[in-house]
Amino acid sequence: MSLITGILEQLINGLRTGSIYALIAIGYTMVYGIAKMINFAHGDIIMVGAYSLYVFTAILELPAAAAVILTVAVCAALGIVVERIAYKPLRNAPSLAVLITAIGVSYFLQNTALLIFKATPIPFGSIINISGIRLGNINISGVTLVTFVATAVMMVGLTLFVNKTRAGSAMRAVSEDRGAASLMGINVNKTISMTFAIGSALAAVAGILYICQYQSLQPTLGALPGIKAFVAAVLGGIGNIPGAMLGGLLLGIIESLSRAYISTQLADAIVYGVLVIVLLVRPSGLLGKQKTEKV
Amino acid sequence: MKKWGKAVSFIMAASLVVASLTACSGSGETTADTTAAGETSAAAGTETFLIGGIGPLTGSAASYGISVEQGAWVAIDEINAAGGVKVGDTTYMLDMVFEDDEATEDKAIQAYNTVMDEGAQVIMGAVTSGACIAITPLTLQDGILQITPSGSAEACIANDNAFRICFSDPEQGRAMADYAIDSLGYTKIAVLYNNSDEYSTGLQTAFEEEVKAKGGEIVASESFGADDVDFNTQLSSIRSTDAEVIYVPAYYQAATYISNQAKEMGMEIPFIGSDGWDGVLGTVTDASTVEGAIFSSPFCASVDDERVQNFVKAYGEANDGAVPDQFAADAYDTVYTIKAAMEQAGSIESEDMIAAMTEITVNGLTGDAITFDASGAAEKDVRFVEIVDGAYQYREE
Amino acid sequence: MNKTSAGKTPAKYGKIVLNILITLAVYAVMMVVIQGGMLSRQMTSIIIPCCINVMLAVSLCLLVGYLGELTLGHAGFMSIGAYAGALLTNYLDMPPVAELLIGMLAGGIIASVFAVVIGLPVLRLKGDYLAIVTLGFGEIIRSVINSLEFTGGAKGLSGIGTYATYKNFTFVYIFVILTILLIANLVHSRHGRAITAVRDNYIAAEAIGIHVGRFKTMAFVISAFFAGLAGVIYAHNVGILKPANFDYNKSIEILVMVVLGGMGNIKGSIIAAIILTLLPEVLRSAADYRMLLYSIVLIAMMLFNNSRFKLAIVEKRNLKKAAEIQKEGE
Amino acid sequence: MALLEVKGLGISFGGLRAVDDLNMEVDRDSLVGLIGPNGAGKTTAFNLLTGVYEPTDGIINLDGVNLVGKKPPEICEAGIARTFQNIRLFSQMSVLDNVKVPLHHHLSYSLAESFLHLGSYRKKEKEMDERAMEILSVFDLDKQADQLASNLPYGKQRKLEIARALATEPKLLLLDEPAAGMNPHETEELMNTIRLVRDRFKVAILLIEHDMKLVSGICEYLYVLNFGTELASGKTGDVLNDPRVIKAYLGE
Repeated sequence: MSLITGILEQLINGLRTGSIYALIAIGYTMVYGIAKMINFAHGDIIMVGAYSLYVFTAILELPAAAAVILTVAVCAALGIVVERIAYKPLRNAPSLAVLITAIGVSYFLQNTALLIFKATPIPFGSIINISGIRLGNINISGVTLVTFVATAVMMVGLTLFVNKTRAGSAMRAVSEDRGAASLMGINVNKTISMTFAIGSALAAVAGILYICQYQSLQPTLGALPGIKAFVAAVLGGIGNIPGAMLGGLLLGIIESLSRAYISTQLADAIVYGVLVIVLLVRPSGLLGKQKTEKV
Repeated sequence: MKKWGKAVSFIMAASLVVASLTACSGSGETTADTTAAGETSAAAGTETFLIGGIGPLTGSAASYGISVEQGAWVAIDEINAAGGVKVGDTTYMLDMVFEDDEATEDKAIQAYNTVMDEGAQVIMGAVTSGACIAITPLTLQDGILQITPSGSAEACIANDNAFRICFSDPEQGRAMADYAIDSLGYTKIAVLYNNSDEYSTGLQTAFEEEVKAKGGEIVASESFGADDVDFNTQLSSIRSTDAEVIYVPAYYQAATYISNQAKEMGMEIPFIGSDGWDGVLGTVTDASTVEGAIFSSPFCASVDDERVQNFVKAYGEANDGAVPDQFAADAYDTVYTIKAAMEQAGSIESEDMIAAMTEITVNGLTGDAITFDASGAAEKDVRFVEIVDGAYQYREE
Repeated sequence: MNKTSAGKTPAKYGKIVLNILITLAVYAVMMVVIQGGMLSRQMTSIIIPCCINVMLAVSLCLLVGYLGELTLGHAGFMSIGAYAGALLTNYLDMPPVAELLIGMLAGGIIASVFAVVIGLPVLRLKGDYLAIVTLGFGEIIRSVINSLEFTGGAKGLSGIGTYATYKNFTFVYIFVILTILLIANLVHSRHGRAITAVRDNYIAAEAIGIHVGRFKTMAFVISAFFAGLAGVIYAHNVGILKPANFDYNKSIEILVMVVLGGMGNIKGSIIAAIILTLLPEVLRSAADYRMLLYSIVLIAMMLFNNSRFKLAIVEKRNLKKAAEIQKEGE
Repeated sequence: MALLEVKGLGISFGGLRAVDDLNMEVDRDSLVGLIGPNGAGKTTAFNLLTGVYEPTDGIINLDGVNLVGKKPPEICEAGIARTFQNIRLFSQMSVLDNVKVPLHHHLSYSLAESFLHLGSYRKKEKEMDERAMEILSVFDLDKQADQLASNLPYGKQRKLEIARALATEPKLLLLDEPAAGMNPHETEELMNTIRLVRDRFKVAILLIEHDMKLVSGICEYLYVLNFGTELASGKTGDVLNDPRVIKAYLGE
């Protein structure tokens, strides 16, 4: 195989993981942008989504479409519940307290899943039965194609939602200045709840695609993609939706190319190295808005 | 200003501690019950011999520790049902305490001390290599017999009081290399291993050295990290070489992802693996992805062997129909090794049992005639398992 | 919060004496229970891990509590210290205590050197960005150690002399007390005030002549030094080092101690570190439920610390204090 | 020679000229006002003087030393201290510590002494305490020395900020709207305090203020900014009667 097709194939591999990172990062970044908190448990919502899909299809034997809708609903509801119980009381607390709480929620979800489903991986067949396409020597699977499309649709849809709808402008107002937004008659609690519902629904979609891609369920499955997606969101400029998509895809490609051509051992170090360099050059990430404190 | 909050925090933490202490004493009572049962039988001329098990029951390696604990209980129940272990005039009933080490070194030390507090007379563990190495200085100091069912790193049995049931990583890696070249006839081999795991790297190093020594060629040596689930990059790299076979010295979780993704990519290069592959059929969605894979394994739950099938049946009955893996089998053999050492030594003193270890032969699940050399390593035949028609099968020599 | 009346008042001297008494009393009690064999082996083996976590928590407290910067890479510095110290003592052939002393010095210094190199560029970032970058550096350190030959890679570095066990409690205790004392002293000095000023308002701090970058780096380096020391003790307590044990979860574990201890509260950090080290051991019998309980406690504590209930308590205390001050004024 | 000399000072943000060709002189021990409508560039001028922004052109000389290109801490060391329009205290530190932080320029000890509390630590800390209490007593804050800065009432917070700035022993003190949010009574008191500060600490004061009562009451000389450029300057009485100034304030 020539070098060019080799590189092309690795690029496709990068896009494949990258689009999953991007999908998760979009939810991460939206919650951060509006609620101004690092929702460390976002990755674990993905895990909940994956297990829900498993329960609905493999155990309750519901049709795929119904199972997907129910999974999204379960995660959205979970997002709202978590926000109400764990984060809402901390609206005015220091961000560190919120971060620790989010870590607590993450541990809670993981260990609950561990108690219910045990540590042994559960095999799960993909519910997406679309045949892949072949470009010369390179095979792109159906799931990968669906993930690509889903990520792009989510990004565009979410950007439009935030910028063009009434609810979206309420979100932006809350993001800019919570106090002012509530003075203008925006229900801040409702808006933040909605943010979490949408963010968690996105996580559910990510969970569904993730599990169709990798076909194995473990209680910790959300942890690593969660961290990677967080890195992607920061890389792209946290709070910025197209930035999250860009960050996710870049992360996937960097990871794939450095594994293939530099060192598989140091790939993680390279990914974090790129993050550090980008942040040093552009402290708010690639597409993030530069914020200076007014003196 | 923060004091009050602190005070209340303390009260919360303290109440938690108290709650857990009561939980502790609760479970203490149940152990007291079993010892009470032991005492009543002691009145009938028997005593209890306590095995201290150490392994991960929580955390990412939990499944290995749980298998070891469950496999050991099958052997213990079997031995006790058959009348216990006769040492001189006394009959000993076996019992076990098993403590969680989360597969980490510092927790292993605490787990070891905990089982010693509970009066362990022999140590079965630790299950994972790092944890096992961490407790070896302590077991040496206490002069207690330590048998690890699955600690495969060489340093696990560096001391005279330490023995192991499984193969060491270098032994297994070399054996697979010999088999791949001599019996399977491969010359161009790719390796895909977990670089954050001492088991995987230990196998990979020995395998690659042996392949090169035998005149074979390692055409690619790719690695992955602890929780990786995407192996397309590495597989693409391997596909661009002229590898005839891929050696994957890893546990079945990784093997599941790898074989699945290779199939999805349309790769047709066969796989060979290590004993960690045992269990892979339980986690793949499509058995055809691992069809034809060959791996070195001392144990295979589906072979047509009466002893193995009895073990599988007993294990399943005790654990909701679970199928035992090699960890369970290693633990089962560990318990029988302990029994043999007690009988051979005619004593339950660790010193005597350690001396007896090199004299015993154990007819186990993972080997027909397991013996131990002075270094503490088990000597037994290497077996190879092939996946044929979605089932494990021993390879005929 | 911190009572700083002009000069050393008698009350202040009393506090110093009390602290010395507590230090000695803890030491005496520990020696009696260790020498007298009053503790179970399980409890004996948890003593040094408690000490290590206290050192880690107190050193991170300087960064998170007093400098006010959230870092998630503390385990990285701990691992650098641990590996540097262990490699050195493996190479040396001297009496254990001498080896350990040299190892600790080396571990601390090398960890601080890395802190300077990492801190100079990174500390320009703030808040969540700093958190993610320090997390990144922690992971970089881990994967580099994992890929190096002389650190033993994934197999780990074994054969480290277990010098820092409970039998050498006196030695370890001295370093715990030194860590606490030095950091507490620093906090109550001009340097500590400058660091706290940066936390409260870095723009104002700059305007009154504080070189913000310099003090941030100083705090970062000092914190890394003590994390390095703790790492060396860890290495010589466990006897084997594996890169996997120094991932971001370890950093989070230390961070949780500092936060539960009340952030910027050294005493709180010490107590939280001890409780959080003991808790898993005490909860051994709860095995499966242990982490679940831990997560619930974590959430509950955070919610309580920021609840209206707590606020009411604080307000009541403030009112009382205000009344007292009024009285004094009259 | 004037204490502060500013010549042709300017800065652009993108295409916007926030301050353009500003010329100022402030004499030793003088009390000078910088006034102008909102958005005239007064605070930007302060930020240029204290190094928060680097000027794109012009020179700033303090006592003959060029300050352009220096960072805020260096400018503070050179002798300019300031307060902020929106109060910036070290809110979680005690009132006393707020004033002790800047003292370390003049009463210093080494890091080793900080760690060990030995050597000159005790002596220097005592001197710091005394000096800080002395400054606090000028502002009638000595009784609240142990309180958290954030617990002080608004007016006292303003005073504490001035006290903290004075602790750096500046030659020139910049006050950014010191009377903002104060009632007439408090403003009256503040005027006395500012005069007292000038006389007691031998410091020149340049202040931004909207309260014309305060400006006319204490300033000896005024500079008026409008749209980033100097509109007028001169003796207070003259400037306040200047029709251009009145127009700028009242609008067209």
